[in-house]
Amino acid sequence: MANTNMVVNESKTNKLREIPVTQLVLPIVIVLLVIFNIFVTNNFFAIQTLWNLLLLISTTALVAIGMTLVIATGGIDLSVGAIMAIAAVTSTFLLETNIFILVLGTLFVCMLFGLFNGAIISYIGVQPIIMTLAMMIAGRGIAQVLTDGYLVSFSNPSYEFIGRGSIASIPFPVIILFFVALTIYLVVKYTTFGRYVEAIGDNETAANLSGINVKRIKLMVYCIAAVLAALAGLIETSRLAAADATRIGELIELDAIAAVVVGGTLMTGGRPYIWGTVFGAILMGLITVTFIMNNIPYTYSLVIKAVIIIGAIYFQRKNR
Amino acid sequence: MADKPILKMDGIIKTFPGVRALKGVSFEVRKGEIHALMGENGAGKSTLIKILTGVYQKNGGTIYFDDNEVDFKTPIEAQQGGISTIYQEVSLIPYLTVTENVLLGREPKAKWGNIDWKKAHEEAKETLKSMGIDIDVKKAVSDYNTAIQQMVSIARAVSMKAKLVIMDEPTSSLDDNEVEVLFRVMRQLQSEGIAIVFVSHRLDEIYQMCDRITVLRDGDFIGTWDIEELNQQKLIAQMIGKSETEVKALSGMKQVNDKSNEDVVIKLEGVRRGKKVQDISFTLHRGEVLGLAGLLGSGRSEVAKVIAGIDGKDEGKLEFNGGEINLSSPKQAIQKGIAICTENRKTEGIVPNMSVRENITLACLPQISKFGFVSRKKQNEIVDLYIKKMGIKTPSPEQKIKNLSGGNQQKVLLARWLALHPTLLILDEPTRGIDVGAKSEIHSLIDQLSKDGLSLLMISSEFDELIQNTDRIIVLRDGVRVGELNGDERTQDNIMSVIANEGDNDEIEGVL
Amino acid sequence: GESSSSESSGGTSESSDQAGNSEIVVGWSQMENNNPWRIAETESIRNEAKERGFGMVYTDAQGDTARQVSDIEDMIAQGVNYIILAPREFEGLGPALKSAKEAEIPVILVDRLAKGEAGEDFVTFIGSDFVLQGQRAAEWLVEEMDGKGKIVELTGTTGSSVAIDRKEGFENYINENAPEMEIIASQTGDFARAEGQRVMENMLQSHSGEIDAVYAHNDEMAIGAINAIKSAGLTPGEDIIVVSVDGTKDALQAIINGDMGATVESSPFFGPVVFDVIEQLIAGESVDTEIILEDRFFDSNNATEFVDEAY
Amino acid sequence: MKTVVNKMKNTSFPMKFNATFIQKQGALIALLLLIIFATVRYDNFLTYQNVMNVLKQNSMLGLVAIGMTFVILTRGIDLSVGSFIALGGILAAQLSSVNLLVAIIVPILITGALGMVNGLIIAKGGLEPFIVTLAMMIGIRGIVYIMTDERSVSVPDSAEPFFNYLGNGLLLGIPVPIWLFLILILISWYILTHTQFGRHVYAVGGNESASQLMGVKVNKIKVSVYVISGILSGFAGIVLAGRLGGVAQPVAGTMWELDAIAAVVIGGTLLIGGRGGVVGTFIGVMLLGIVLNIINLEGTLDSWWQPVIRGLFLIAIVVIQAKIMNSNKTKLGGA
Ligand SMILES: Nc1ncnc2c1ncn2[C@@H]1O[C@H](COP(=O)(O)OP(=O)(O)OP(=O)(O)O)[C@@H](O)[C@H]1O
Ligand SMILES: Nc1ncnc2c1ncn2[C@@H]1O[C@H](COP(=O)(O)OP(=O)(O)OP(=O)(O)O)[C@@H](O)[C@H]1O
Ligand SMILES: [Mg+2]
Ligand SMILES: [Mg+2]
Repeated sequence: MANTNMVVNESKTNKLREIPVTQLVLPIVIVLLVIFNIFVTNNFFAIQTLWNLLLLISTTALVAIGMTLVIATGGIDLSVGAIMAIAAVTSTFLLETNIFILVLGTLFVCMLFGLFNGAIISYIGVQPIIMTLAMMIAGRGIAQVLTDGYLVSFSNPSYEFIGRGSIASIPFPVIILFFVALTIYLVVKYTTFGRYVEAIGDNETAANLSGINVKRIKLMVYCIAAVLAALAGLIETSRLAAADATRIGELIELDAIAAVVVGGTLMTGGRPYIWGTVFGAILMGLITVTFIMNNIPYTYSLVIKAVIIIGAIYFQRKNR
Repeated sequence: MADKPILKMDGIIKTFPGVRALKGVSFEVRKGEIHALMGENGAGKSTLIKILTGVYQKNGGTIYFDDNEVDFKTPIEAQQGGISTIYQEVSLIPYLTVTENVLLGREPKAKWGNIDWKKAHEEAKETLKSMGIDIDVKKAVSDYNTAIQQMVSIARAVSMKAKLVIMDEPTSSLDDNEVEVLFRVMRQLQSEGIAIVFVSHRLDEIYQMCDRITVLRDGDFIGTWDIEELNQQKLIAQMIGKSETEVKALSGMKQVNDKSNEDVVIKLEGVRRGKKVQDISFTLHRGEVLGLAGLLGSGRSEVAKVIAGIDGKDEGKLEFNGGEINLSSPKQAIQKGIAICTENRKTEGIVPNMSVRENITLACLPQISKFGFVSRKKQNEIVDLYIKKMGIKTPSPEQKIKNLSGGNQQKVLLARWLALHPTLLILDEPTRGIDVGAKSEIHSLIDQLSKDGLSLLMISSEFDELIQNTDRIIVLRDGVRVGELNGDERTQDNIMSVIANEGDNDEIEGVL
Repeated sequence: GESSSSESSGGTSESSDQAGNSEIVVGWSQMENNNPWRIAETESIRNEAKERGFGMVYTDAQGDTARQVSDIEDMIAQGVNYIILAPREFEGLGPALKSAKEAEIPVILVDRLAKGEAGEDFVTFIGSDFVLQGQRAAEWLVEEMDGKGKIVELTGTTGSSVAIDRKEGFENYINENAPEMEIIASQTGDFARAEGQRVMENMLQSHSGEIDAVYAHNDEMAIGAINAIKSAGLTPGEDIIVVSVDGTKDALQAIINGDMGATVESSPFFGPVVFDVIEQLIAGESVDTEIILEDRFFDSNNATEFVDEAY
Repeated sequence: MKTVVNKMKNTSFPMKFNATFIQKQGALIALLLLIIFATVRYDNFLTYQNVMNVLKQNSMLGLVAIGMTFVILTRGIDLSVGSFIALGGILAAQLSSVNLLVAIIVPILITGALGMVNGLIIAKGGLEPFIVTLAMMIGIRGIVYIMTDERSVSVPDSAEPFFNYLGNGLLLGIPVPIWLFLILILISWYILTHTQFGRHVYAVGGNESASQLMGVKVNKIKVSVYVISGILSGFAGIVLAGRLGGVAQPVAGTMWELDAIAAVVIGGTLLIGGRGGVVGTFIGVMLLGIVLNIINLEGTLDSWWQPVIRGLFLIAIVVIQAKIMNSNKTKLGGA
């Protein structure tokens, strides 16, 4: 798609293909920010801070990982926030059952919404952004209808463990995040699925002619995105011990997309960088934490955030 | 006067990561001559052209055009400088009208600075008429077939009133009729004193049109000759850097063998699909090479697409290995053992940003993976095998395929399909834009494969290529089967007459 | 106040004849309806309309002033007889009020004031005093901590008048009356539990050991903060005192559990009062141009008593 | 011609020229059906006042959607419009004490310049429009908050009448915003269909690299469309401030970018660029607007049913459009 000059630029990555530059630029930026904090922010240099940070970004990162796959196929999913709301509400209906039914049931219900997204996008051919936008609007509405807009508080220890518990002082959500990221990374790197996703994002026609079931892969990708969003929804809900259909996951889709792109995956599709995405999310979170811990007004954080997003991506591209 | 150079390029150097595309090339074109730029795939022809016209920036060397040193930074500058170019990859704007595609960038203005549509349409219509093409210029260019589209981009280039017109493989997607039209146009330009740089892998065209030849090899400048100095053998020898005797071995007719008593691999009965496939029936036997001949737009590709499950058929019967099949996707066809190498390499073939390795194994991944996990070992085996077997020129299997030259991309795609070990392989224009060396390699490959019992269906707009490589030829016209030629009946004239005899053929929209 | 109004509503509803009301259509323009307080307000008014047999056209501007102006225009186009308006913010609704005036439709403002002449551009304003709410929270906190300690403030949605007022009321009182108390951090929790919790977690990290009290602009954020305090291994109420505004059920429950110190009521139950006013207008009586619901104050002394009627 | 068509990622998109036309018709049909439905159901729908309301209420979004159309036609997207709306309004309000002309011109120039920044980063830096404009959206929103200390800014009484006229005044019995919207639709239509610039906008969206090779100044075109989008959304912000009686809010325009995109897309302009136009966008804006109007005329819907209905309605339209195009595509015989 890019103009010819860019084609040439991109070809420069060839040497670095195995370790893409993105994977290098991000950690550097992050390390710099950390060092900055260690000096500037009091009590920053503590293991607890790390867990807080990872806890803070765990939901965004989970959503972003799903988003990475969607974007890699050349699509986009704006409905993840709404799906989180649906997950939150669904789980409250399953409070009476045991934790496994609660989790699996919620994930399943949300997967159906992903299925709906994917089906309409790949089988009917509606453009992803507009389909998922509609779902973003409708989905949250549905969640609110189910709770009459009220916020449903509950107390359910085993459920609350998902978001609040910790193993060996590592918050459980962080463990979930690591597990998910690792799995998806391995899948992308070593399975046919990963290659199909990349091929579809790069040249859908060729992929189709090579006997790849493009429609099914796309369907799966939107399902995965929905399931991961649901997982994030469960974590968030259990942390609050309350399902807040209206507020949960608000604007998370934008943070997630930012994380994905900062992570090095191209919006136009192609190779997905899972760890890049995780790092992208960490960067975002780190910025937020820096501001909160230094009590800098939210408004300024917006500006700096914008600059850092552009800066990070610009340097990646420049090194391509 | 005629000997005065219009263009002089000296010691042009261009390097891409991992590739030194041009290593100090010199190139000189005189006013009013038609100059052939020759070389194998990847020799650097297109790169040289792109540097001259400001698409790429050179790493070294000097360019004189019309007696001034120039260094165009963008294609626009080159155009304004008096160089108009038909780039190798046909590229038009699909949903703009023919008129707009011809005049894009220099639309006639009315007094408010708005476009004078009336004038524009007339101008475009005239230009195309002068090339013997009479079509509705108000329709979107995407409404016409590739042949017309190629003529439109040619019309665009010649109508620019340039001092130098560059044509990078303009004939690769044309058939004899249009090629004739193009040649008329070229002679016209020449008579106006306009110089032309002409790139083609069809040697007969070169000898028919050109005054001088410049040969590149692996980015090196080999030399420039007057056409008389260099016969085909010599030329090929220079291009591939082998002695003439070796070259002689290259050419050579494949001996025809009658496979009609072998068991039938695929059988079409009254197959119809849309307007472009009307009632097609034929059989293809094991180990047979069947040719589909016809003019552009005759529906050969569409027939192929039906057999390969890309397009579903509206009517008719399709039998494969004796059993009736109904394909609704390429996947099914592939699973059955039917593979197709389509005519549109760039858009239907390569996955540009993936490596040569991934591109070769893309279709056969299921075979080399367990529970969806790909065996890197098996993958590398296959890749190494085919890179060697087909002589694919690439710095490494990890190179992005988009950085390979056209010919090498084509070989990678062939490898992709052969790795599937299919029963039936459909080749739609398999040697389009491929150099003589690679071409004969592919030809002997086809021969070898058929000997190994693979059945092939071959589509080519070059009739002599069909004649050279097939056992039997089916002739299509307007999506209808109009004849079959066996053994020695398979001659240029016979094919043309079969097409012609079926009434006057003005079906290729507007080409007279 | 709340109680008095419910009495009077009881009184009037008997006297008002249902048949008469049903011809009368009241437009109810809510500015947004996405938190317990708003929902309670919305329902209070809609239910009261049903009970007293008024027709009602309900719109939700979803937090967008322009949209609310449109909503009111649409109501006017439908020819409603009265308009109840919960303004998105003080400014920006001028044109809407103007067109209502031109259409001679009386407008009653609830819970927030809008720019304009009471009695001129709108009939009356029925609401709470947000500045006062902030101040009362401050008063209680100063007393509770006898004038010493470090406070963290969780502010409401950036730019909303409620947040601005509750901040002003609280901070002014602290600055004037408690020189030894200091607001060491003020971050927005966007009126949401999750945000409040998230922000608090990081505050506890950056100011670990310093924080003595939390003032949240609403109960949702307060409860979020309490979650954070707990998960940081501290005990709310002892290590850190939490005070906020609203008086939701969850908040009162938290007070009973000893997690929360106190909350200033900001009553959402406008229905009865509003329709008393409307019926007065129908009856041709004159009404005050400002009716301030006096808000109750909930702490450990009275929480149990009110928890059931809370929303 | 496949060669070019398939350059566009998603093959499920239409491969024929008249697809846009049909899709536009799809939107048009939906619009007519909706109007008929509303007219039958609500006595007050087809009244002069209500019609004017709908048009007026959606004119500001309309202005933004026009700019968005230009951007999307080049295969770009502009998420920063919402923040530009706020910025435009705020600047206008703050400058209105100086001089009304300044109050109109300067904000537009500034948002236009910021649009140019978008365009330059996208064209020269080669970054994806989505992420660039997303960052711009976040950053400018922050700046607006800082500028205003998060409070609304109202114009001095001297300027109030003018802003009021801009947002609510009548001209020949028709509200001023409607005039602005319709006139700009007309101008944009003319530019897109009758000028070189307009056609090149389509060319860039249709096939960027081909346009490059054919001598279109791709970067210039790209930058220009973001400038246009910036200018129009800044101006929309000013009109919006006028509509609120001379009050500009720092939160103005939040989420408008998505509404604008939705309007453009259901208006038949494809996000893959190259096809569509402002006439469709007008239809799209009206479709969205009438749905809201119907929800209000209904007047009994719970808050949470409103998004459900809007969302399902959106899905319905785009699905119908896709259906039409697919059938149209298969009739063509593959490709
Ligand atoms: N953008 C690029 N990046 C990296 N390498 C490139 C690029 N473009 C071309 N090359 C390399 O430069 C060499 C020359 O390519 P070029 O396209 O000029 O060959 P060609 O003579 O035109 O071949 P063909 O006859 O197939 O068109 C090839 O080895 C090719 O791989
Ligand atoms: N009118 C058309 N509209 C859209 N695509 C077309 C049209 N005509 C041809 N094509 C496509 O362009 C490609 C090449 O066109 P071409 O003129 O070769 O037609 P064709 O049926 O492939 O004829 P043949 O294969 O016999 O040359 C084919 O894939 C064909 O499907
Ligand atoms: Mg070439
Ligand atoms: Mg063909």
